[in-house]
Amino acid sequence: MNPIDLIGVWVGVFITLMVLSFLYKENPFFRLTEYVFIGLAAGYAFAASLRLFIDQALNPIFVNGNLTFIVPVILGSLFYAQFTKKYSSLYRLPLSLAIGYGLGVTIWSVFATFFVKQVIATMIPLFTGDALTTFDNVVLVAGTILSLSYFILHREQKGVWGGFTKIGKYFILATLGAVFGSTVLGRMAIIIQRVQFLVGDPAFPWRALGMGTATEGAYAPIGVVAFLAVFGYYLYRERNKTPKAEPASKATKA
Amino acid sequence: MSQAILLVIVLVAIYWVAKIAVKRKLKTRSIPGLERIDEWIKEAAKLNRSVFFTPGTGGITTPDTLAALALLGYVAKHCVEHNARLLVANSDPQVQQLTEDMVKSAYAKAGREKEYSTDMVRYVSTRQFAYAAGVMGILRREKPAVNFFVGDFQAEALQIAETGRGEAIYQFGGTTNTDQLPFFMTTCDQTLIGEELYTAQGYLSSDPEAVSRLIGPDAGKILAILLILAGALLITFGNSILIALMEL
Amino acid sequence: MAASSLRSDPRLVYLILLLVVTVPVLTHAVISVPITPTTRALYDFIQNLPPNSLVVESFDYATSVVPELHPQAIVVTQHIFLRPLKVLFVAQDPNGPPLADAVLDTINKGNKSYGVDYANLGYIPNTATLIGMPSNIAQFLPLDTRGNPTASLPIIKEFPAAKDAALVITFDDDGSALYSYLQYWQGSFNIAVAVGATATVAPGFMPFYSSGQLVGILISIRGAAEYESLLNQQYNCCLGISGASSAMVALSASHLLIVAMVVFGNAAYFISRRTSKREK
Amino acid sequence: MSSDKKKMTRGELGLQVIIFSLGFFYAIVYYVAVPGTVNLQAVSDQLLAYLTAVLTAAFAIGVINLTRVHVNNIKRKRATWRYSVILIICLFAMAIFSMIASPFALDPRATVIPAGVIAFSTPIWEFLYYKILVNINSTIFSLLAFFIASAAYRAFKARSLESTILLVAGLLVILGQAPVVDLVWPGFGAIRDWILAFPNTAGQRGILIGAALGILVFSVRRLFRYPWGD
Repeated sequence: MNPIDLIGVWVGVFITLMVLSFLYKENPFFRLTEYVFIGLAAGYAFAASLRLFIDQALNPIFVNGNLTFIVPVILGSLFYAQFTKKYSSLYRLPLSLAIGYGLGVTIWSVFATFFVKQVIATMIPLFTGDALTTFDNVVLVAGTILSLSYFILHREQKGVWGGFTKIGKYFILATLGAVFGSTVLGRMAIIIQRVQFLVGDPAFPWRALGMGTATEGAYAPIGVVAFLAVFGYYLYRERNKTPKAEPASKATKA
Repeated sequence: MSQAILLVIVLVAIYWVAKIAVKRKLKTRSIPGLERIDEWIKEAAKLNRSVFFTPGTGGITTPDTLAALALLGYVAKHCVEHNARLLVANSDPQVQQLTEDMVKSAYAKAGREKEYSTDMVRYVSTRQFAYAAGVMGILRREKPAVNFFVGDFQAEALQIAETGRGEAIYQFGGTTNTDQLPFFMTTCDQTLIGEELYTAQGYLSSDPEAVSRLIGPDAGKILAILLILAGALLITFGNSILIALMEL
Repeated sequence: MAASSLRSDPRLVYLILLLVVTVPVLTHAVISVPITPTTRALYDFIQNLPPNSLVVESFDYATSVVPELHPQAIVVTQHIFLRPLKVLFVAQDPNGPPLADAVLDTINKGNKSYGVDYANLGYIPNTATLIGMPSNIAQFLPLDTRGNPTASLPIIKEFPAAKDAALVITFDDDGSALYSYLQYWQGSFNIAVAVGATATVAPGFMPFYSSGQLVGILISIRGAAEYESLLNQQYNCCLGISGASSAMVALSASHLLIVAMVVFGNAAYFISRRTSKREK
Repeated sequence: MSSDKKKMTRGELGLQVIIFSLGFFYAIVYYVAVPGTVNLQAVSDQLLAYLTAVLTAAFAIGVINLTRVHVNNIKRKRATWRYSVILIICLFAMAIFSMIASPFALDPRATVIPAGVIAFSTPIWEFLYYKILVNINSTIFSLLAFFIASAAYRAFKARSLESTILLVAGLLVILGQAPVVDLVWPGFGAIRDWILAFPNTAGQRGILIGAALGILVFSVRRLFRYPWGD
């Protein structure tokens, strides 16, 4: 039993419930977790990008002695000109390098991966020996062509052409239905793992999430009870503070 | 190598069609349900209930947000005409400034600047769930007749769509984010799906240059359709010359 | 009465969902999960990799989707360590390296040792580094997460360039990392690509599976549970290492609740519409 | 909102030349396999190394912007200024501990930073990361499970043929996904796999090809004229 991990479990439980408290109504507990998260995430990202600057830009100069890397470092420092009044437009110089490189790489790869490969992959036989594959192939080819036709913007969707685009829209709707169904799977997975955590279920991957082991995890429910007491007290104080006339849930002001 | 040639062919075709579109001042196809917007705004004025519009969490450089603001210009103009009360809620500070100017100029054009009040265009929050909670609060209090939520949306779209469905009579949505489109489709009376959102920009824009940029890519789409048809037919008869050519 | 109270205050629905999920979790019930074709395709691909092949595991997800993708990372990593394979850990999300370390801390590593059989090379900051790796790993990722010079690691001496990799599998929550591997690693160097995807974006990756660009797709926590049962069938081990299998009963219950909600919601809607028509 | 064709200033022209030349080079370097002449691949790799160095130099931009916004909130005593104080504390605490004891530690082999300090900071960083950061973010999206449940009852109506198609496809995928349903009839799983493999793939491809052309035109136009101003 590691005391730090035990405290970690209770802190984790408190945080999880502070976020879930938004379901009851927006409250200071929820807002606190949002601000703590933005701060921690930004601090961590800063350390990550600083380390990369040292590896990719400073080490070549100071470790490998390759002085040509001084030029990119100077160019890179111009990014910070945006915070000065007079030289603020200088940051556009290093930015243009990033933009130019980004555009070039995008043009080449987006066309190859999203256009060419997808067009080639839809060139499949419309008639094969086996009836089922034939049906599947026709659905794939016709579906791709018709849903693409729906996004043709210069022609009004009327008459025969309107018929094609309407069927195309039905394929897009089936796609959106699949996305809707899949989204349910994704969101339920998240709440299930949170419940596994809150009830201290040994099946929860404690070690793989740096939360100690199942032995400390078993004490999670105590944290749940503690939080409910604290939150209940907050609601009690909140209810007395606001005059009786206003309904409790009015607090969701912008 | 062949893919480079095909890229050049597609780009030339798009440029050529765009040039024609500018010369002939072509328009993109009408937005499904555009005329319904006019009826809804008239009904909102009759029932003395407001018209609510929110463009999502995108910034002024986000394509979806720009398309949404084009639609806001149209809605604002009609709200002034039928003197329905317009209410706009924003998440991005720069979009807030932009929408304030747009609504103010809509009233100015009709010579009724006095009627514009600052609480028509409100800044909620840049934080995703605070923005959603704020918009839900406004929807519950104002009970608008029409709820427009068009533009750049993430996971918060579902909350706005659900609350809007409960409070508003009509709901008009639009985004290119496929992950959120299902929640728009099942809760809105009219939804602009993916690139259709940009037809709003094209259809409402007076600048033929902007419209041609939307019509140009149609050439690429038609080319893709023809290639797929040709390739599929050829391979049906066992000939994979086109596939081999494109994979060079 | 129940229908109207559900309509007015959503918090009742929230409570129902919480109960429908909590009860199965408390029962610790486990059920067998049918295998989706895209999961089996990935399992078979890794199972049939020739000995001593190099696999690159790319942790490209933020902490917000840990519940969906972390179980996948655990079972796939365990499978790779059960086979005579070498593996490099990289990440296109700053949260990747610590999450990879946590997975390595959990699985049974057998007699494999750091630096020889596996290494964590940390964060890929931008596309430039990603494009450079297939030709020279050490030049673009000079240090591993423990501060050792990458070039000095035996696994890098054996595989100096990523183009020698037999497979790159990315655990990706929005597609950006997957598309970068498809475009730059597979496009130019024909390295096989697979993806562990969150459920929301998985349908968007199906066109790449059907075109053969992807050798397999794991779909959210269910994909992890399927993979875990395949591992158990083959190696008679690892059931429960990821927490995915024990979530399947709760998953089923929550799904049936959603179906019921849509059906009853629409029934109530049509009844109220028909009665209001009759009153007009 | 029409973009009037104002002339590029001399500075913008210079930047556009950089953007176009780098863009054109990287658009063709992987298409054009020109044997014999200068080894394009080596040039591209060396250029990549320099570009990476330039890009990583912008490591502090995000933190500077965030700090300025929240220090402003504190100075102006805005309604949420106390939360901004907490945000700044979390930001700098995590930055310092991450620089000492995270996988991105600046000196993991304790050449400069004393080993004792690293040993002391590691458990603190692990607590901040695994026990606080991971837990907050793992819970935020669980809220959506509840919103979907309430929307499923209150808002997802088969109002028109279009929303009916979407809802039926969605429900079939949901049924196919629920493991226990397969015990009743394995056909549901097969239907779900079919919907994902064929109609969904076709619809996604239509959206994908359309989006690819949009991005292509968007990028090529910027090669010739990057809209700095508007």
